[in-house]
Amino acid sequence: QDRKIVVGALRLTSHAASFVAMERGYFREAGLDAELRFFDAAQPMAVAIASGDVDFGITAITGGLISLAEKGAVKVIGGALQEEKGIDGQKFLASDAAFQAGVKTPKDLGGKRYAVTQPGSSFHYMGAKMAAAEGIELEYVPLQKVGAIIGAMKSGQVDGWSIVPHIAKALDGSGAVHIIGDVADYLPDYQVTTVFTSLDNTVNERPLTEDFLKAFSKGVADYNAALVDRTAGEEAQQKMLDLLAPYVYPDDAPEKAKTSILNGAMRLNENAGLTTASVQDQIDWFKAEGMIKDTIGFDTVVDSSFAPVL
Amino acid sequence: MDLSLQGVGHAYSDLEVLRDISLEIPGGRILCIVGPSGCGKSTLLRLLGGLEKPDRGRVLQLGAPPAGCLNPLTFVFQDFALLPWRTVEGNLSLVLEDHRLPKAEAEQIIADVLARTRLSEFRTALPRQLSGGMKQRVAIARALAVTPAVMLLDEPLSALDAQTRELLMDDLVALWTRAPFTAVYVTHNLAEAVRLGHRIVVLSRRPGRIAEVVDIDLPLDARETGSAELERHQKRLWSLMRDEARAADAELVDG
Amino acid sequence: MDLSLQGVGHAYSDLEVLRDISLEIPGGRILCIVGPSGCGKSTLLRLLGGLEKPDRGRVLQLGAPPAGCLNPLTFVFQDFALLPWRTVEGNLSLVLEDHRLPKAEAEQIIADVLARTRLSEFRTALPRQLSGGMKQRVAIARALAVTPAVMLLDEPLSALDAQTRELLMDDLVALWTRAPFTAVYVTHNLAEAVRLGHRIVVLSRRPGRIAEVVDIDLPLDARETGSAELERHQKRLWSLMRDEARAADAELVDG
Amino acid sequence: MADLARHGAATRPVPFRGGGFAPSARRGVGLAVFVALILLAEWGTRSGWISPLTLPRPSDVLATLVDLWTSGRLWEHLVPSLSRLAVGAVIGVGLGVATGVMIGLFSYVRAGLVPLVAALFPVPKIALLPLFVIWFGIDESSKYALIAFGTFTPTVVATYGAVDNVDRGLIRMGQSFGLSWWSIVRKIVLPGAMPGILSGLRISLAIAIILLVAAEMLGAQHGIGAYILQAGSLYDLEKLFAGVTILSLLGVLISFAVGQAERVLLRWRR
Amino acid sequence: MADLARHGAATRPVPFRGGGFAPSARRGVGLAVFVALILLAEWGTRSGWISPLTLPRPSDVLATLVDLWTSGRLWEHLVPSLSRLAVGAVIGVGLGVATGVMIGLFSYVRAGLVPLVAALFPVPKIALLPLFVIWFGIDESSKYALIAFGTFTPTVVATYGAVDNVDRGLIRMGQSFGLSWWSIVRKIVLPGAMPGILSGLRISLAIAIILLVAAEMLGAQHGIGAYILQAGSLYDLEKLFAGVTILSLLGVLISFAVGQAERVLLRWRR
Ligand SMILES: Nc1ncnc2c1ncn2[C@@H]1O[C@H](COP(=O)(O)OP(=O)(O)OP(=O)(O)O)[C@@H](O)[C@H]1O
Ligand SMILES: Nc1ncnc2c1ncn2[C@@H]1O[C@H](COP(=O)(O)OP(=O)(O)OP(=O)(O)O)[C@@H](O)[C@H]1O
Ligand SMILES: [Mg+2]
Ligand SMILES: [Mg+2]
Repeated sequence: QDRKIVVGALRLTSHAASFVAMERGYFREAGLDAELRFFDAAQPMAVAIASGDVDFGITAITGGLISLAEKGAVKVIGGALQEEKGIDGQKFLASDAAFQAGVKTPKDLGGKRYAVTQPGSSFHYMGAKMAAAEGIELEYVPLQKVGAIIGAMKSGQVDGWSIVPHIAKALDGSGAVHIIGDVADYLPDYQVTTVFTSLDNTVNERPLTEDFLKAFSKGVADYNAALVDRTAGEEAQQKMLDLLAPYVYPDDAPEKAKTSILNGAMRLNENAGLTTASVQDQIDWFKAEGMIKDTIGFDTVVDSSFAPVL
Repeated sequence: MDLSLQGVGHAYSDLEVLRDISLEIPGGRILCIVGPSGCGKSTLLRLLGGLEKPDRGRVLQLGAPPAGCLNPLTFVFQDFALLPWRTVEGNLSLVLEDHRLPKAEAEQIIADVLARTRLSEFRTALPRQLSGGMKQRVAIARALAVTPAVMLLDEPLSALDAQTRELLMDDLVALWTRAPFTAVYVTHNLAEAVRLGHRIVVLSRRPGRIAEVVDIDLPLDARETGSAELERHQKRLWSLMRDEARAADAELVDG
Repeated sequence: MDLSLQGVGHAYSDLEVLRDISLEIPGGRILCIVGPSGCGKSTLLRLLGGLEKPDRGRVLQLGAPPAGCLNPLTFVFQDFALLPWRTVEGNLSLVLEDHRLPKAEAEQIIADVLARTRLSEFRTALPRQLSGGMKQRVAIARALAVTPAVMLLDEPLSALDAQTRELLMDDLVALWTRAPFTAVYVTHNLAEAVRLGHRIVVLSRRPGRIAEVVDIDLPLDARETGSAELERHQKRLWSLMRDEARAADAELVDG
Repeated sequence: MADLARHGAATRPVPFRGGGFAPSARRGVGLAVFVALILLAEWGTRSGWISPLTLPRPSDVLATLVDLWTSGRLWEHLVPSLSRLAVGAVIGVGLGVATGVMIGLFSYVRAGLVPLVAALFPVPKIALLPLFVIWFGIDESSKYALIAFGTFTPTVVATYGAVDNVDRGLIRMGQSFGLSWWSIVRKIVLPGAMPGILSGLRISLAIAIILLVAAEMLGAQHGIGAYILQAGSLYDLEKLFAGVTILSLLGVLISFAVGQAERVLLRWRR
Repeated sequence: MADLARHGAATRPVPFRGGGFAPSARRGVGLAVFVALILLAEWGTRSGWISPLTLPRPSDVLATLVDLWTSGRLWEHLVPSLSRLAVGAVIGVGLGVATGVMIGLFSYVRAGLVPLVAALFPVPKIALLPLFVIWFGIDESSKYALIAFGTFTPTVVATYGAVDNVDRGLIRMGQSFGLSWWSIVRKIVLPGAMPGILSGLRISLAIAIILLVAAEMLGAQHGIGAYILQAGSLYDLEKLFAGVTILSLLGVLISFAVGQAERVLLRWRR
């Protein structure tokens, strides 16, 4: 008898493994009757896992996630998306106005206005780490929604931002915004997103969680082979794009969607392996910023007994 | 069934409104209460009808109400108090519904009182379609529908224009002549009082006390405007009240 | 300054209200207009005062208004039309402000009319503190403040209780006796009409036409309730109007 | 006529000084203003005088709407939104009217609940979104709850105001005829409060539409709110305006429906 | 007395059937309800019967508030929020009253603008956030604009309703005394519309507070709205409730202030 699970997802390529596992029946093979639930932001998905509406999700490590972990609601069990030298990753951007005024590298953003969705978001983390590395100060501007940030970038009201490659490239192409650097240069092996579930699933439903990760990992392998390492051949790549397009860009023409997907392909962690050093660094940063309690440690957030540790 | 007030006094918080009123309401006759503005006429009527509890003294009903009487003490209000969302018919049935009469009986009561007040053709009209005089006729019909032992009328004609007032006075006289009812009739208008009252009680300024009781023996249907006896009564009442009325008029309402 | 109506007719969209009214308003006298409900009395007054344009015929003012007259045609309304947010004084100054009188002159006018209407001590009271009778006195004071050539009074006493009505009638008579003014006085109330009118114009039911014109020669200050001549006039007027009044009363307001 | 001659030159018609202060309906002006604004936007965006970042081209918005319609995706979004609106508003308005009537009738309920409602009124519903997920889950129930919560407070306020405004004279009349308490509430208080409740309904339903967007922030894939949010996050102005136009039309339609309900239920007024 | 004897046993006091239907103030009940609810929450969270995910512990919320106060960060958040509220509401209410009066006075303005306002009313302001960024930037002006826009439409509706409700009799009186058009507007229409405008103000200001959170979504680092949003994104319930409590108090305070303004400006009413 298949066990019912709900997998939370955003319409992003970083969630591709779930889509693949779903479409190619890997969940079913693992004895799971999976249902995808879509969200338009990571935060509600984390809350939905806490509330028990969703069993598994993928999201960046944010203050909200850590806070929920601290309340004993969720646990990170593996890695999902990772920056990797040599593979196109997230980009630092400058608005056209700033670019014309001489902002050509991330360092030039010193004293400028840097867009984040919210304090404590991954955007904030990336900006802060870059600023620390370059020895500059940024003025963080919270704008809540990616859409609002894009509007602000295009109209030159904020100067810098960082975002996943396909959005960065599309914006760069329009000329309103310019790519000025790679996140991977400042945060090598940055564990961008992680797989997480409820505390209850890690303690009382261990087999279920393991089965999920097994199926998920098959999806990861397919994806990496087809789009990141491109070892599976042209046909597999096309098949993969056909599979993902309706998930990621349901409202767009398939050709346009496929280009975007290809542009945005980043490494997913094999076997949901987790780069603990990066996670530790993120937790430390949140503590330093005073956004989470000092008592929170790595083990509060992560249960490393499910996936390989990198 | 008669009513009796025994040493009744009433106050609204600090404001003493009525003081030591003792009065018998005799059956089958119309008792008029006149007095200057704010002297407590309406309060007195509400005490009689059980809408207000007296602070002092007692309001008694003597004897049982006659058989078939659905609501012994029945009001007719100055502002008609018709439900604007019900038709004429609906406003009448309102006061019968709670008594769970057989449908045919209720229907018959309604038809009867509408006929007596000559409203049969306005049965399905809404209040807003009626002139003031018609509205008050509906209110009177509604009061008649519950065959009251005592009708309590609080300035029933004050909201009407002078001509309609004349017409309605004629109607009331006709109704009473056909089937005498007991009524307490509060009014400002001395012409009304001498036209309709078998007995007229004059209240003093606030706190209202009984200043004078006048009996008029002329039968109602023999009274008509300009009759010398009525004129005499009216003049005497006005001379009694004139100064009090002026003083009441000149009072500031709240400091 | 006199007023003259020549073949005036008026309609509100489809509803013909007045038909072929020709009438002279003589100076220094009070002309009363009576008629059943809705016959167009108020409309006629608004036509006279320039608040409404006649559909047919002409409303003329003959001669120039006397010197010092700030507002030749001045209304007194049934509902007083006092600004509730202004004191008695403020309500008077309202109608003077636009004329840019010297401050002292305005002040003197106000003091004078308040004295004439015996309101001096209510100068700073707000309308809500006043009884209906007092409010109408303020409205009359306001009208006097602009020394009108013609006063247009639209049922000025209808919103008052019977006793206050008596008191105000006395006041009006006193004011007129001291300094006669021209007035058109609309009323439902035949007692008022015979008490205050030098000439009484009776309108028919809607569309209002002139049914009768009655002159009463008795001087105003010699008239008192119960005088035989007035009673006779009043009875005659009532017999003229009774049936029309009843018909007007029984009319449905809008289908 | 003698008079006329006597006064000679000084005779003139009484000057007209009434009228005005009664704005009358001017049919078509409203439409004309809309058309003018849209044409202006169209011309501005075409001539480049308005940048495409600032406003979408109205014709493109129209095309998007037509596309939504022909592709059938309009219904895909409209049906869930309407059902959320309906369920949420029915719950919120229903509870609100009941609470409002209780507040209007009972001293203790009034004393206990009025301050609570006053304190809840200015609470921004979007701030509570994370809590709503925990309390009501991410399915339809949290959307219903949000809309219900948003319509509840204004309905309560409008209803108890309406009950307070019921003519006490009518209630005393009912008592004087010996009507039972329940008869008075049913036959006098409720119909008398109806005009106020209905005009409160207008506001509550407008608020419900506004909250649709917030409600559909919570894990909704379909729905006009979700459509707008997605368009916003992609900065797709055509879709954004198309969605907003739909909500606006919905608002006008609902207000019209309330107007019709008033015409029927309040026929007894002029 | 003879009567009394004659009727004997059938003599009884007239039964009382009035009273009621006039809820009176019960001091303290409101406070008691608040205290009871808070104690219940405290007990529930302490005993574990309410999970810390569902509700924060009231004492922790209080501690957060106290901390905000003592650390001075309360002012850091309150001052920008209040200035945004003030500027935005002044603009929105000012324009709204002006527009409402125009609609109330002129047929063409009414015909042209009423449908527009009706169409704008149900537009959710959060949906327009991306546009506001472009139109007004991400600095204070977009926050002012959002609050102004949100308060504008309800103010317009309340104002023209109030102007419509000014007693036409008073206006005719003004005309009959030959007052100029401008005098009539200034001395009769505006004061007469004041009660309606003020009660509209109550609603507009509550909406302004609600919109504060939306406004501070846009690039605000300080402000109660920003504080709430950050607490929400960190799922820090203590801070979230502390922020909501502040807004709620602010709402009650503003409503009280409007009440005082009514007492002063509308002294002439009872
Ligand atoms: N429910 C009430 N609460 C407080 N005061 C009241 C109440 N009802 C009446 N009053 C006051 O009691 C006094 C007498 O009122 P009542 O209505 O009995 O007088 P009235 O003689 O009927 O006056 P009117 O001639 O104006 O009808 C008035 O001063 C009035 O303001
Ligand atoms: N502004 C208006 N628009 C449309 N109809 C009107 C208007 N004013 C009055 N009427 C109608 O014209 C008719 C005459 O009205 P008017 O007020 O002149 O009568 P009236 O004799 O003063 O009546 P009442 O005795 O009730 O004061 C009535 O049927 C009334 O409904
Ligand atoms: Mg009374
Ligand atoms: Mg009239």
